[in-house]
Amino acid sequence: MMTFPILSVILLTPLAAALIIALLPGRLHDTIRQLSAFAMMVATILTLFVYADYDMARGGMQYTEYIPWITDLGVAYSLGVDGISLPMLLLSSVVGLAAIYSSWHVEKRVKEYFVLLLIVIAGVSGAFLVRDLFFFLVLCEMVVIPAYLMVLIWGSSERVSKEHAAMKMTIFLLVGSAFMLLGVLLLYVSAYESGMRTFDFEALATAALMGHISWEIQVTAFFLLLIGFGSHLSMFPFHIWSPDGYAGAPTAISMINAGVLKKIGGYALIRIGFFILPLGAKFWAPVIAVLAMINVIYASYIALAQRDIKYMIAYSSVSHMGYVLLGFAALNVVSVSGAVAYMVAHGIMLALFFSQVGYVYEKTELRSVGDLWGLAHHMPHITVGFMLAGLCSLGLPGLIGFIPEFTIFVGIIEVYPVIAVIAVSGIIFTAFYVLRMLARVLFGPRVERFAKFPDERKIDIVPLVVLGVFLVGFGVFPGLLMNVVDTGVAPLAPLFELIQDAPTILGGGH
Amino acid sequence: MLQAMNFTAISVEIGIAALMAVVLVTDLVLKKDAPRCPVVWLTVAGLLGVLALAVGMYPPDGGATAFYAGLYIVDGYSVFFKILFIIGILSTVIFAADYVEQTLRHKGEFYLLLLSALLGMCVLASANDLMTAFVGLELMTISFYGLVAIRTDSPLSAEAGIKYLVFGSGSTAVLLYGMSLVYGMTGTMVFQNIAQGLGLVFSLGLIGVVFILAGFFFKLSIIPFHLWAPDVYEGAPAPVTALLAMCSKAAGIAILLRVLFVAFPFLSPYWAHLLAIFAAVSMVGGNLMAFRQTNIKRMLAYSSIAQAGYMMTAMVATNAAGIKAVLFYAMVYVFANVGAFVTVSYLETKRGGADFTSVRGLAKDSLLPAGILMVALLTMAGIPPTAGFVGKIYIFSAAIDAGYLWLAGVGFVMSMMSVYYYLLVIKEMFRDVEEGEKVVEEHLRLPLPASAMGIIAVAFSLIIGVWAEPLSIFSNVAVYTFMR
Amino acid sequence: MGEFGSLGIFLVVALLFPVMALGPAFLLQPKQPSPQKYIPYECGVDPIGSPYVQFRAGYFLYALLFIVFDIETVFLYPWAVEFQMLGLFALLEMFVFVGILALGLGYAWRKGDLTWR
Amino acid sequence: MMELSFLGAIALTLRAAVYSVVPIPFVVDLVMTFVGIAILLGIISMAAIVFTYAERKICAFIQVRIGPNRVGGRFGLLQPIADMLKLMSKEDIMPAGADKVVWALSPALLFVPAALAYAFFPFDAGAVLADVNVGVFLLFAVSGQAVLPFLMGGYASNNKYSFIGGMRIVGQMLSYEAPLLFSLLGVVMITGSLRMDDIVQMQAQTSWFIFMQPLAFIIFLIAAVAETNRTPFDLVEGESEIIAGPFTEYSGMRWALFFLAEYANLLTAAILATTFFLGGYSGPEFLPGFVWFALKAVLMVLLIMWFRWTFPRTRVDQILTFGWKVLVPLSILNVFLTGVGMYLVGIV
Amino acid sequence: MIGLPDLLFVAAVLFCIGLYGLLTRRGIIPILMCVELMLNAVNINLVAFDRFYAHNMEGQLMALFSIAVAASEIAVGLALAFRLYQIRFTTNVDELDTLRD
Repeated sequence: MMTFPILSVILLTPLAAALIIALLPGRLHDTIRQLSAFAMMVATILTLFVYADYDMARGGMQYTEYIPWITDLGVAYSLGVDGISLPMLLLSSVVGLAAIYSSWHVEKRVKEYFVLLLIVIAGVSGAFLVRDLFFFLVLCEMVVIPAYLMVLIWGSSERVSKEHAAMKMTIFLLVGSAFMLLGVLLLYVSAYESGMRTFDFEALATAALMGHISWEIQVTAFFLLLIGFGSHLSMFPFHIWSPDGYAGAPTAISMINAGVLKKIGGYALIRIGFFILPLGAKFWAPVIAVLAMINVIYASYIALAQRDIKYMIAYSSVSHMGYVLLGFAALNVVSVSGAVAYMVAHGIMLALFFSQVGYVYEKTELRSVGDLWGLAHHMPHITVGFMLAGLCSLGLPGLIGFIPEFTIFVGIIEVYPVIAVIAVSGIIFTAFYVLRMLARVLFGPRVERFAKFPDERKIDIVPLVVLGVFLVGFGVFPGLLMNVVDTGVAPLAPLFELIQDAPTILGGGH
Repeated sequence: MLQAMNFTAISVEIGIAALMAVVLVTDLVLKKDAPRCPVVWLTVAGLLGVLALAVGMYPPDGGATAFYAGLYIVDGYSVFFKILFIIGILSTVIFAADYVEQTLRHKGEFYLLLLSALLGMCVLASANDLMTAFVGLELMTISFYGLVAIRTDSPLSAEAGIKYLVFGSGSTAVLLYGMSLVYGMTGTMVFQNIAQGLGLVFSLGLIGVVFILAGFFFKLSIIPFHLWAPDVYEGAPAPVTALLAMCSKAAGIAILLRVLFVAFPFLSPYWAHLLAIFAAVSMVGGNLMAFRQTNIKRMLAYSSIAQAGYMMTAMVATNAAGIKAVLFYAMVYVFANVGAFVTVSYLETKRGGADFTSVRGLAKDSLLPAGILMVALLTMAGIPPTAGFVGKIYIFSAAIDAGYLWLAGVGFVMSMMSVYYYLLVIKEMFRDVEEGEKVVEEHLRLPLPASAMGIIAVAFSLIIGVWAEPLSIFSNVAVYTFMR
Repeated sequence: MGEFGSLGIFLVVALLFPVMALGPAFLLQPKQPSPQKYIPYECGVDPIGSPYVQFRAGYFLYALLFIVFDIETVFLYPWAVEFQMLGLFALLEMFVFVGILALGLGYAWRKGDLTWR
Repeated sequence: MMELSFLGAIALTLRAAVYSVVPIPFVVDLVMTFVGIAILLGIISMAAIVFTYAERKICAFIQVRIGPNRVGGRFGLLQPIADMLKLMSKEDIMPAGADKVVWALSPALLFVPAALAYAFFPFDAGAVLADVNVGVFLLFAVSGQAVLPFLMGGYASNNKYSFIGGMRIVGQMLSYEAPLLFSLLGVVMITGSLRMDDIVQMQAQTSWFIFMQPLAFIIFLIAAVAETNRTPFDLVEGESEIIAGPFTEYSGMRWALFFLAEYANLLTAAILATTFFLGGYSGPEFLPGFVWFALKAVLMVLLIMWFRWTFPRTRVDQILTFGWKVLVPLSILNVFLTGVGMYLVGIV
Repeated sequence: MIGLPDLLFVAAVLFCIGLYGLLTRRGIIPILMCVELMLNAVNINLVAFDRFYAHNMEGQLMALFSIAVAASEIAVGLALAFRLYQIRFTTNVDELDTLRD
């Protein structure tokens, strides 16, 4: 049956656009921008179509495509989306579209910029599309070097030089990937005998179910993957790269990095960690919980002290990822689905935040709390954007962040009550620094020198509109998001049942 | 006698030798200061012909032709390496044409020595006994002594040549001593017969094995036998450095594999551990030492030490998967080096060196050389979607499969750490140049042949990185004939 | 006591022979040292400059060529011995081998290495 | 099995005599070896003595002079003895600043290869001290060592002219060793053996190689003369340019050793030419083999001496260029021609 | 009579002398001579093994090749040393320190 390869189109459209732009002469700035925007628009619309068209009753992988790719490694070009990857795909498409529009005013080496940006977007959205571990690795590492270059060339050197920021980010991500690769290969090698090996997610999961992957290997592999994905996810000891990285990056890269790239870590932890290595996940869950708690508290505490808005958002994002990790650590369906939804929420919220800060910075070249005052008087659109994002990060009901956060806490409170309580207190810190920032920057006294800066108009407002629609829409109708996520997480339920009595690092089991 | 020899089997070698003669005569006929274009064209055409011969010889049915009483074997494995060597030399000839014309005084000799090195490598790949291996190795090495020192205007080149010679001849002596001991203990030089005898269980035989390994490690610049590599890589003319990194190393790998797997298979429990340790040390040491280099060629030297470590990592698997990984990676590494040295040679002609300062701001005006260099370096680092990534997957999955999880871990972590020093180069190329920094403003236009080679190398790396099937099948055939 | 044995003895004797020749002369000769006698002889003039001149580069090129030919000889003699047994193959082989050698000589010739400079 | 030669018969008799005194084969062998060595050394010494005299006489004859005529009668027959006594009684002077050990070793070492070459010569059927199967090879390996003592002497004398001479001899020997070796390839190809005796036997059965290999003979002769550093190739000791080359600082018996070696080499060249091209000891039956051998050798010596007093000395560039540009290509050509010729004639 | 062990011993001693020299000498010419010494040790080994044990001529053949290779190695080595002397006026490897970390 030959159907329209819609997922391939979503994956390849940005890449094709990047290729075309690379071949265009560099001086056609407008053409380049419009082409990129068009490509992303196509991808986003197709994503929305898939999202709407996804058969929730049936669940599981849909829109699958399968082409054998490297036979002796067992690699296949196989795409597909389920309830977990579909929201993530939506996230990446939307953020990608917003990122393109946020970069509309880039004037320096426009051609290279959009080529790299499109590659990054294709990489991150592709990572959610593939059902093959090999391609997953390829796509999510493919992002790193273009991101490096973008920070290097178009980044900003505020507190640390952009060279330093770029290098730090890249090396952390890559060394993390080293562990990830190691874990993945360990998994790959031990799942099947030589000759029958495969990188297919489902096949690997089947192998694990059938007991091909011993408990020791599961524990080892999960540990390696935890380090790897943890550094993507900015889990506590591996988070060091992320504030500097975000702060140094150009707006679009901050948006994609914080909004989507980080979520790849979380996504992979579910996809590989839970589906394939449930025993390993069970073993390390307490560690994750503790680290997540540290994430929440420590990062929001640091965020309190930040004056640079970008750093503040960055630390807040680290702290928010702690909630996601907490959701994972609980190892029950409720909290995991909360975590997945929270990733989407968080991605959209952060992207919006960064796009707004980026706009302000682009115009005023200022981004510190002490420097910016009373923007609401001159820039109503910016104010809307800041308010939406800020309130969402507080977890205000009616916006996208609330339901997922709530779900996570519902899930975790019965497993790790103490940690849950401590973590919830992190919200207080968050509320404090976010509100303080909003109060000063937006509603501070009117400062006339900001009057000359224009508000977002026409093109500039597109990220705000696009992201805001989802922010509010999913907040008002959480079912749109949660139902899809639930169908994706549902297959984990029997797995979690199965590992109920498995040993953890604290002992127990058997 | 005449009938007993199957000359088609060595048509590649004969072709190269004949090409050498033709090139030599052409070079002599040309006027002393005339440009060497005819020589280049001739060499390229001849090499293409030889390449076609070699490809035509590639056995789809996995057949192997033993030749000259079994001392010389033409199987998929050896033909694979021959193709690799020819590609390496061919691309070097193409991209170095400009370099040679502008920098070297002995232009014809450059091509001649390249070809003789190629001949040596081909012999090495086909060698099935210690003697042939030795002759091939020396033909290659001695040609390289000349090539390294071929820049008469540069004291560095002469110094590098001397250093290479001193270390190389010392290692040759050690290798030969080991060979003599192995021969003495087994009474034969043919690999298969060495494996059949029991002579190697005696201590003298084991000492011989160790000496042989040490000799090969010298050629592969495995730590702690690497001392020559950085100096030689830095001092040699850039195209020669490229060849040292890709072809010379691959040739060493080719013969090392054959010796280990055909001659000493039953010692594999011993040498596998030995190789694992040396591989780990090389990967860690090579990468760490590369961190503080400020010269690209020198950095690539240390990186090549690490690369040899990666390839050896695959060897510890002692099975078909391991060999296949080595072959795959060696081929990828060739293209990575071609790409890197397209730019580095060009910089050496235009900016007189390959220091980090000489690439500063390169990407601003000359995106093509900068891009080629970047992709090549990322291929060496093994970042997807370059072919280096697939190669590393092959290598480390083979190692993990053989139970060397720690080794693969070291390899992965080091290969990701290595991105740091590759990024230093990329950073210099792409970052904004501040006021007052020394930078050559001129816009550098890569000559057409070099840019073609660079683009081919980049395209190869990216295509194989995404779609590895062709090269995978190609190397599988080689391994299949080798393991029979 | 093979051929090589007698050769070895001959070698020893030949080494001893100069000693035997120098011994009586050592007893016979007069010894009348004078500083003038020990000055290096340069046709009666006092030596000028250092006696250690640099080895001429020209000889070196010849030496390299010589090595090539000498080594070729090592291979050619066994070939010559077996020539009649090997037949046509050997003849053709020799054409190749000596042809390469001649090519090398031609190379040196064209590059001017055969001309004394 | 060849029939017993005259010298061979004498040797057998001697062997029997020794055996009757000491019936141990090893000792007999040893004694016979020493006898052989003594004979060889005798030949060398005699050759030096005779040739010094002969050379002066021939020189005088060619230049229409009288030559030695004071000591020992009208023909000055005792002149060599007088020379020897003179040399014995001369003071041994070592120049200041010389490298003592090297300087002293040089003449001694020079004599060794010169003498050792004689071990391979078949003076008659079976009359070889060391009849090894790689005779030709070993012979040239041994005689090739002669170059080093020259260089040692030149280097150690602390005299720039000596050193220049040393360098020159290196260059010259290097240039002529190649054609020398190549010219003999044809001979070896036809014979199919490296044993000196086989080569002579081959010529006895077919014809002398001077007829089959005329080109090789000429090349060989020129190269051999050049190897012995005789005029017209004697620029090593060209007295008008560099005094006496490496010998400048030697006196007395040390100088005599150089001299001895030179004449030994001269005879070597003659004997080689005889053996390889003139049929060695083979000849009509009415004379014993060694007489034929001696006759031919003496003839060759006379020929070489004739060269010396006929041709002028050449320049260094002429010599080296001639060697490489004429003799080497010709000798390569000779190998080709021999191969093709043998194929055409049908030996192969 | 002289047997295999004696020859091996001589070869080993030669090899060690050469190796020692290779590691301690500073001039290029002595270094090359030491290498030559090592290669000759190998030749002794090869011929001895062939003569006393293997009897298949392979060892002697190898020795022949090794001689040829050694000669060409030395030829190239001398050429390089000569070139270096012309440029740098030294053949002492300790003074070759332009290329270093």
